Amino acid sequence: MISFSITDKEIDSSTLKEKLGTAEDGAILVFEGVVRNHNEGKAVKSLFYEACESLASAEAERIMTEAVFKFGLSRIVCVHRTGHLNVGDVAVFVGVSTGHRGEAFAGCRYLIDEIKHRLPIWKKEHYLDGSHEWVNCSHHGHNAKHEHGEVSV
Amino acid sequence: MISFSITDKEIDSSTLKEKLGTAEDGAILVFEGVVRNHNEGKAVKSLFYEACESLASAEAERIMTEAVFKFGLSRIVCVHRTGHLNVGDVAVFVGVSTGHRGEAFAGCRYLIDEIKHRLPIWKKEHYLDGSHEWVNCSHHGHNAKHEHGEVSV
Amino acid sequence: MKTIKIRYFAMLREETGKDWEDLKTNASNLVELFDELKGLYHFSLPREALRAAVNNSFCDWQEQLKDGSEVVLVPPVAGG
Amino acid sequence: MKTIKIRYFAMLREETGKDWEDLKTNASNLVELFDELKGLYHFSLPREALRAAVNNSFCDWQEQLKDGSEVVLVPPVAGG
Repeated sequence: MISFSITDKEIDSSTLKEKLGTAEDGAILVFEGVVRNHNEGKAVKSLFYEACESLASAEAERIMTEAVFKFGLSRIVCVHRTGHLNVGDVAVFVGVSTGHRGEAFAGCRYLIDEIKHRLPIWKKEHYLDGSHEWVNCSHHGHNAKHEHGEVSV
Repeated sequence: MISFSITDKEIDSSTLKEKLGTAEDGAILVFEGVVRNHNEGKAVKSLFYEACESLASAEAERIMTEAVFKFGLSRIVCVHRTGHLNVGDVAVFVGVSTGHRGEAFAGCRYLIDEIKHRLPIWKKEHYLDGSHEWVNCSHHGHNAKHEHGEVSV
Repeated sequence: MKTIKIRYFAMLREETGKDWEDLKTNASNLVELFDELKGLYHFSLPREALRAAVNNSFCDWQEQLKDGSEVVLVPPVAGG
Repeated sequence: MKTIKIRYFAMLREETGKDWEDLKTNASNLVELFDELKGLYHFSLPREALRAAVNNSFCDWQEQLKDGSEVVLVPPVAGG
């Protein structure tokens, strides 16, 4: 069972976690990316996430299939939030279950890394000083490949 | 905030998770070790966990302090269950929060590995065929050091 | 002439003022399409900072365009 | 003579039939204590398979014993 979705509603981790785990699974691992009150030295007030849902869903399906193949994951549940988020809100949920913990840690880490690098999801940070910025879009041109790989959590 | 406890009651992950996360934390990671229906080729019916609580708590305090020092974790909540457990029951909960996901993954993995290797907690497996066995105690003598490091999840 | 649907997000949505458009074009591949759009909208991001997807798959900039293709121009992402 | 409190768990609890006992002993360190207990209970696990803790800290087997110390003999663990 693998599942990815995008939602503009609050992420309900408890309900999502219930989808993980079978009688063969000894390890459940859940990662949550949460809005912090600062990023790269600036005080963050709120965030706005925007996604290209059709492309994100297609690419997420590829990422999850890779993770099953590489790490033998039994179940995967991923959800990414869009819209306006405040400090403390969950922006992304990545839950996995499988037989042993080694694969759970490696697989969950793979999923969140690839989600951050590959999915067409964008983040605008609103700062306490009133300014705002599309993250990773401000310094461009010379090292685009690196910028695509830049991540905040 | 670091916390370790041993309980003979069902582990309530949702409530424990609420203790994690501060406004500075961008990453929350929760590992749960769950009773599987098999181990090393044998069909498992149930488990019995026994702990030396005073020594386990003292050693867990040392492990958590190491994890804070090594990985800069902001919050840690660990709970280990004792008594009779059935397939699907959560045996151990390890939750961490911190600024970035790299430290969360490394720190959480460190905690569960050290908990399994170092805490005085023992597991008797009851098999579907009616037999039972203290895990890691059956093949002894020649390579005790390795046996201490043997783990099941 | 072919008709290509182009979808804009984030910074590109703000710079074009559009979520999407149907463009009649002679562009044969994504490079030519991008150059045509850059002439219209003066994007602040160079092509090297972007990726492109056609029909929900990421593609090389050399990818040929067919009538009715849906193109997404993908500015640097920042999910999670 | 000193009095040492010894606590037994798992397989050792089953083999001694005890959760704990207060032992009057002349053993000066953990090795001598273990040998004395092995003579009484015929443990199936050799010392090399065990660890020992004194007053809630894991110790070397050479650790000296003091009157009133609490010793835990730790069979191979399997938490998690």
